[in-house]
Amino acid sequence: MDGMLTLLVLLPLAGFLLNGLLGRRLGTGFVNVVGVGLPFLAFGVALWAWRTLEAGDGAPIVETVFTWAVVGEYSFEVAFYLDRLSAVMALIVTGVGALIHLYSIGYMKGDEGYARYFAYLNLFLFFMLLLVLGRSLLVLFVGWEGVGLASYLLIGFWFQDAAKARAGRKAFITNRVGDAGFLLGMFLVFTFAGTLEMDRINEAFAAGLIPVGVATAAGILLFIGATGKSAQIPLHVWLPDAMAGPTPVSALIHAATMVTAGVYLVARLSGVYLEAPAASTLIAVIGVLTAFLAATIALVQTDIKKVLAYSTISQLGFMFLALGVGAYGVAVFHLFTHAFFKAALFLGAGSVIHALNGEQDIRRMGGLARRIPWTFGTFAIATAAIAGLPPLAGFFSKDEILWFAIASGEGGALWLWALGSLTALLTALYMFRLLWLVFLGHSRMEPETERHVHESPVTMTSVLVVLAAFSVIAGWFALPQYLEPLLALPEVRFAWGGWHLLQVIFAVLLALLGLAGAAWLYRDGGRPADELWQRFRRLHRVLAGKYFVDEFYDRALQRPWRWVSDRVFLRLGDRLLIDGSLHGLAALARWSAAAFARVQSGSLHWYAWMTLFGLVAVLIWVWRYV
Amino acid sequence: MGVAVTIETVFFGIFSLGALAGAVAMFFLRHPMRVALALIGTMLSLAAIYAQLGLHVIAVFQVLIYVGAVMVFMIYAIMLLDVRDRSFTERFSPLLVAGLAGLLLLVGVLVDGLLRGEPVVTPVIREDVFSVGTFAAVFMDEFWVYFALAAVLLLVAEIAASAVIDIRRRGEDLAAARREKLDE
Amino acid sequence: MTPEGLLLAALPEHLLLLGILAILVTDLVSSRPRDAFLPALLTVLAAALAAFWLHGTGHSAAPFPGHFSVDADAFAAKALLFGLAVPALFLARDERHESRFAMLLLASLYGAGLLLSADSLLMLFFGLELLSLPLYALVVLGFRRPESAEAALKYLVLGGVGTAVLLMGLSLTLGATGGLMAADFRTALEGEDFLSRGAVVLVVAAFMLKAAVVPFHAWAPDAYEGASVPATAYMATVVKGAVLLALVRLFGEAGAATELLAVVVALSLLSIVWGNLAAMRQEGFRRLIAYSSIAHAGYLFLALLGPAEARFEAVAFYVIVYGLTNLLALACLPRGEDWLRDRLDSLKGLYHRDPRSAILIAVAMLSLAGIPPFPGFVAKFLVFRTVMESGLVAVAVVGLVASYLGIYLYLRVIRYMFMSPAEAHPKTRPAAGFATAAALMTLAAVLLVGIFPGVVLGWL
Amino acid sequence: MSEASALNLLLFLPVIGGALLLLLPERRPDLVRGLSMLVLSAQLVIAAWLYLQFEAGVSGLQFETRIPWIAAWGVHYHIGLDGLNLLLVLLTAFLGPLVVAGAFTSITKDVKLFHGMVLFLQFTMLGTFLAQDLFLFYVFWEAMLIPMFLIIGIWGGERRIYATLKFFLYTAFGSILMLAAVVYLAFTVLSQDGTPSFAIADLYLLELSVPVQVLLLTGFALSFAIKVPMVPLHTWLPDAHVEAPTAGSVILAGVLLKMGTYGFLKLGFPLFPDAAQLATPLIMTLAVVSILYGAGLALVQDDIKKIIAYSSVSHLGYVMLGLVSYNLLGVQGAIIQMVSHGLVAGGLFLMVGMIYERCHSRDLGAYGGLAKVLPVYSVFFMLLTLAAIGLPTTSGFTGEFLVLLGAFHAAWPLYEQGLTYPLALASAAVLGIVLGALYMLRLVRRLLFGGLQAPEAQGGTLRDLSLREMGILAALVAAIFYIGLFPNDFLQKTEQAVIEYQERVLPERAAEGVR
Amino acid sequence: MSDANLLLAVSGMLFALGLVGVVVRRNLLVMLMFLELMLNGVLLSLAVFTQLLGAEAGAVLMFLVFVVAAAEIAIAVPIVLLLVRAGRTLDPGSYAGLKG
Repeated sequence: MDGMLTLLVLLPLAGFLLNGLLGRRLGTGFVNVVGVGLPFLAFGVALWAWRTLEAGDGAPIVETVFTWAVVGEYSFEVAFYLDRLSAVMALIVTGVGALIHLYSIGYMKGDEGYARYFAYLNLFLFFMLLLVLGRSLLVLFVGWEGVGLASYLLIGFWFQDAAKARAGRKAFITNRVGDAGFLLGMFLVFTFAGTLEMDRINEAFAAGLIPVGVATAAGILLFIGATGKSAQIPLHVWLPDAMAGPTPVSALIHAATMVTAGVYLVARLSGVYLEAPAASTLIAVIGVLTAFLAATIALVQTDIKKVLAYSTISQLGFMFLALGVGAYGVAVFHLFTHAFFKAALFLGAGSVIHALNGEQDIRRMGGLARRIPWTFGTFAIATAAIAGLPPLAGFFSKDEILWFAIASGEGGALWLWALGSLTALLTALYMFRLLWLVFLGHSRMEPETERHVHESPVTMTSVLVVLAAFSVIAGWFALPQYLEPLLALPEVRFAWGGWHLLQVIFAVLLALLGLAGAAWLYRDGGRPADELWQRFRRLHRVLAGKYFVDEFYDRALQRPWRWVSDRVFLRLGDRLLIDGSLHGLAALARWSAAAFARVQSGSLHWYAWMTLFGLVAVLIWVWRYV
Repeated sequence: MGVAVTIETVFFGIFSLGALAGAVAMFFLRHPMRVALALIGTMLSLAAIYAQLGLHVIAVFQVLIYVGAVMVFMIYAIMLLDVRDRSFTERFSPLLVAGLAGLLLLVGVLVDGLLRGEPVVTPVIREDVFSVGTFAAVFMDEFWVYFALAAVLLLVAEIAASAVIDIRRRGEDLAAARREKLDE
Repeated sequence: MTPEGLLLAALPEHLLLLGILAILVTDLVSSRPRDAFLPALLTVLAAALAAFWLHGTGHSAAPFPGHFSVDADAFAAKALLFGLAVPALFLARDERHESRFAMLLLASLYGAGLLLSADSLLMLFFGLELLSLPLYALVVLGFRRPESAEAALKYLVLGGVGTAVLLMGLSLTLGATGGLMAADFRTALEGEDFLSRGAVVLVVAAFMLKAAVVPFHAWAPDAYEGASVPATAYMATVVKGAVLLALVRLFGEAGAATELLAVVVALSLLSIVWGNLAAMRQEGFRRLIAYSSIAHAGYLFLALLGPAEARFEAVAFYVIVYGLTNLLALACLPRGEDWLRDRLDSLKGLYHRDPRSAILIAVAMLSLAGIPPFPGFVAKFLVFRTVMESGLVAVAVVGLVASYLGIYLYLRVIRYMFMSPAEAHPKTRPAAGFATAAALMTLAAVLLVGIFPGVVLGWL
Repeated sequence: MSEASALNLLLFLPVIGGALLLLLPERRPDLVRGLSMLVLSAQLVIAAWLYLQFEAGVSGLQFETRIPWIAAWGVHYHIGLDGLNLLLVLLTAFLGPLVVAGAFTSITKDVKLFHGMVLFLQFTMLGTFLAQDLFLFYVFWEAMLIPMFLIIGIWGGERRIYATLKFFLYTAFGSILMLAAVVYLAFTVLSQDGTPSFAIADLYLLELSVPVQVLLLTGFALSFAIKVPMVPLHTWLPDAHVEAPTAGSVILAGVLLKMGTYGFLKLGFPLFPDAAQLATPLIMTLAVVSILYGAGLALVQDDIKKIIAYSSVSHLGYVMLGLVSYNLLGVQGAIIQMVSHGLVAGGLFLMVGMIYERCHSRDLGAYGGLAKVLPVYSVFFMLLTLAAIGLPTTSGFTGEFLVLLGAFHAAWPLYEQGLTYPLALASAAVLGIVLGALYMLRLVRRLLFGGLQAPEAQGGTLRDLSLREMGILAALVAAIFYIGLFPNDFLQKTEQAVIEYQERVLPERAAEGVR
Repeated sequence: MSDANLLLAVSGMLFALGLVGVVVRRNLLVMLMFLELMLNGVLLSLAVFTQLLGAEAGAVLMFLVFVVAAAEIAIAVPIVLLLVRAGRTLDPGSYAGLKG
């Protein structure tokens, strides 16, 4: 039906406007109805749209809303495009989004900025839908930047804490760095394809008319954009800091949806990347490195949300690994499953934090399993899912990724697989570490905190349960196959399908190994692990310091830029050279004026002499050559 | 005028020297009265030259107007303002050296230019033109307007002079103005 | 030439002479010195109107062939100069000058009339003397302080030097060409020999001295400062204009030889720079006007470099605009003790005491600075276009850049008036009376010239 | 009312208003304000009407008036609308009432003079945009300095005298050189055509040798570049902005700076196409340097107004970059960016003025956490900030996006021919969006977020925006989003003129059909 | 060297001496007299040219110079008197109140 997609997009926008303009005045009830109701409605519309799509047997639905700009022969239109990929994304976004909205009612209860919070969250949904439904890169970019904005606003939601505001800014700026690459990639694509509509771009590239060099360059540039949004090396630094925002926000934006936008982008433009093997390889390498390094950092983090943040980065790395080896559908699959279990994890963490009145340090937790059983249960399921224990969701998707990492005919390599597998092991390790430290063992809480521990309200736990359920079943959807018509899976290099089975077994073993390792190391409040780290103190420092990337950026980029701005631009350029020379000229003028005044000494003799001098001068001049 | 040294040349030479001597003397004489006398000497020398050149009318005017009127007025002023102040004790201004340098240059450039510059028009010697009668006739015929204008000019000069002299009456105003300025 | 023709051709001059005589007679008959504002005003107005009318009729004659002739340009020049004298007279009225001030002013105007019709160098010399001699007295007539006499003396001595220089030039012209007609001077302009070149450069130097061009300018700041406001106004506008217009007439169709051109260019540019810079730090309004007039003399001399047919228009228009705006500024000065009202300090916060005057002075200053939409800009444009037309592009550019130096000094005046707090007890009072009338008169003219420069240019 | 007379009315309405203003007594500032508001609102209505009447896709001037002014020189009073000035005229008319409304409470000294100057300024600015005669253009161009000089000098901050003199002398210097070029052009027309003319359309047809073009362009460009301002001719801007009263800053940022870029667009490049092409690498470099340099400087300022001032340097760098791309995308983007910057920077300065009125400080260190006490203010500030950093859906994005796309589009073919430099510059310009976010968000964080700093705020006496202020800002924000979301109507109306611009400056490329 | 040239040279010298006298002498009246000397220098050259070229105009100009010189001195002397009355000296160095 016409207008369906537009309606889908506009629903959250309406929520934003209503809550933003009126929310404060009309009270919590109104805010809840609007702020939570509309996302659910949107989910409903998304389902409806998906049904419509399937009714048409997956033929893309295009909905042109209006023409944004026509410049010469180029036309930029705002149009929505629904195919299976975007439908899956829209469903995730609205589904998980709606759940998290619901969860937020309990989590944010009594907050001063309650209406503002829901307004922002709705705004986020709006932009995210714009992102996934946009037909052209331009609309996607609008959403892309828009979710960045929402993220910025929500990270800095408690703006009176300067550190939080700063974290929001960091996220925005880091994203902007990626966006710069994105823009350039977009321009390059536009220059060759003459359009920004992604289906047509894919067609143009698929037609093979565009030089490989260009495709590679465009691919890399767009991927830079993706690294920004999806927190890949080297632009991953913002995501851990983004945990300053309210936890549901971390769940929705910084785990389930927004950060996967980069994955979506690459998948969406698979036509470009298929033409650019070098770019794809780069993606795979960055992906696997990110996955590995983030996992190592996650091992030693002590903030519950930071652990999850690094885990998110790591999982996103997996997705990019899949993208890099051409398994776009698999990446989306992992995106899909990840959305549920990571949301569940974050919301679980939120529940923990809620229960502990804001405590986030896992060293001061422990033994919560009995006190908050619902949270514990769902958290455990999600942990198992992310660790890749069968038959939970993560098992299926991650396994596929690892399989294609080695088996893909488009860039699969042993070392990718090996590193990926190691990361999978680490994942299991750090996730179970988290589980152990938070929920099991004995309590290390402050007595004051401990007294107040309480299970979260039903609005929160119900959401946890739903998400946990999905963490279980999400893997059972054969998403790669569902997307196959759109995103073909790469051909497999190994003739014998049995290899795959071996890999599965190996992966499960790794997960179990991780589980066992964690159980052993982190029993008793993690003392064995501490002793172990004592031996590798230096390594621990590096990991706890997150490889000092932040410090490196600070020293290598931010401080030099400030230094250059201040010393070179301001002091040397503006003040000394430009204004200095101007003031010098002014001083010269004043000096000459003073000199002229001295000449005008008042002495008649002197005046007469000047006349005499003038006469002599002009006479000599005119008689010079005669 | 011939190239050879004639009696005329000697005559011109003598009176030129006289004129120059007067001018140079004006430089060095301390008392304004003596300067005036030296100037009169110069003027008379020049009058002689004019006469020798055949410009009798001009020579007469030179004596009558210049020496007779202007210089007499000047001498009157000198006598009236017989102040023996710095202007008397120190003959020269601080710009003596600069002035003399200027003198050298100006004399050099002027004399050089005048010596080298020859009239481009062929000289027309008409001895009769400048006799008193002829000159008067020419004057009254073609140039009479200047005669009328000379009258206007002199009238204006009279008015101007009387106006300036009248200002002295306002000396009191002036003193008051100065006091006020000092108070400021 | 019939007697009527004689009368008609020199009608403005005759009217001026008549006015002088009338005032003189009244003065002699009356027992005490009287103010001669009304007769003087009527005389000047009559002379200006006569010139204007004769310009309109296209009258052209030579009542004294070879000495004195009139044509459209001459009448236009006279009309505009006599017209500019009117506000000066109004200003004089407020100064309570005696009748002799009026007579001298008329006499000086008479000299300007002669100067602007001169066909012979004798007439030129005579006109210039008749223009200048009364000025020496006019300067001293505003005798409010001893410096007035000092100013007059400096002006007189340097003016005397100028006279001598001019005469030397004329003498050399005679030697070079055998005649003393204006045409002979133009012959000398083309001469390559010593006498011709010397003649031309000395004459031009003498005119530069009268118009106050560096390095012959030294008298101007002192004389302007020492003189009373109306005398300053008169000197800065009418006299300067007369000198320049006479020079334009003297040059006629002739161009300047390269050497002379270089002299004019160099001294004009020097003048612009010098005047503009030196004016920057002046604390006296008249002195500031003086330096500004030195700079403007530079522009005017630059205009002389243009092609013959464009010179008159450029100079005349410039003189109109420059004169009007100068008069406007001087007419709006606050009233008070002469030395006090002259101080730039006393303009501080003028806007708060007398907004009308402040705005008018600001208009005048901006016009003098050549900032559009004020007529000064059109005048400046015309001058530099003229310069460029004769191919001296670089000179025009340098001149323009030099003119930029002048902006600051005019802004400074505006800054004093608008951007300084008003004094609690100002010692000066807002302009009023005849000065205001003069201001309104000039303002009307400035507006006319500013809004319809095309009309004025068409008239010239 | 015939259409041409509507344009004349638009132009002269402020003059009429100024004349009426003279009749009002100084003691009644409310009347003065009301009258100015009325006049400028009427002007806005006329401008809007003209905009709606303006036909897209039609070549040449619309609503043209041409009357001889200085007949002998061929100077005409010649005004008209075309695609190049249409939006700027609309912008000027739009900002007028907002400026007056913004000054309701902040200007209490010499109210009459102030409003007179604002009206005068409005007149000269519109005149500059509308003039189709070079002489007329110059007159308006230069005349505009006067009211601005007074506005900064009388109602400005502590160092107002320094700032205003700097502003005047800086800009006047450029103008002088431009005047020299104008004079030369005038005299060239005469020698080439035999008849004097200052009509810009005639001047376009002049055939000038390349060296002459270069010299003349230098004259024009210096003047325009100072006004834009382009690094390194920008140092007047921060001082002028900081010291100017709010209204002055708004007009300065909103309209005045656009005159420089408009000058390039209307005169500089099309008059001297060959020289323009020679100068393109230089101008492009300076544009990119401006973007980065301005962004860098904005980052290290602690004076709020200075931050916004330097951000103007950066933003106008984009405009220049778009103009020298000589393709439709870039130039259209530049035009939109001009309008956008006018709205955004104008709005930001208004907001700084509002907070200054309340807390009397422009020092960033004195603020913090305003979002807590001034929520409405903060929302508007945030929105304007977002527009400033070019977030999509705001006008800033439309401009920057098209400009950068255009620049890239122009640079790529050169890259394929082996010229890397333009592409490198275009890419470097993209970095500006990062740096822009860097300083603007710093401003937001220090101003709105964090703990409360301002003593007034801690005292709890801080009022949030009044209805009047909200109205002003709402109008601005609405315009910003309108342009961000629906720029097409604007683009259609300007397109024809931009095509002609391209044909003039880059006939070869235009002939190839590359837009 | 002809007589004319001799006289012209003398004329130039007188002119120059007159101008320089104004510069170097420290007495107002003496300075005025040097102005007269300048004029006399000019007159001599005029006389030479007039005679040489038979130009009546030259003689008329000389006549006018006499008149002007008289008029000038008639104005100058009262001004000097006025000045001396106020300043009580003939030293022009004392009259430097206007400067800058």
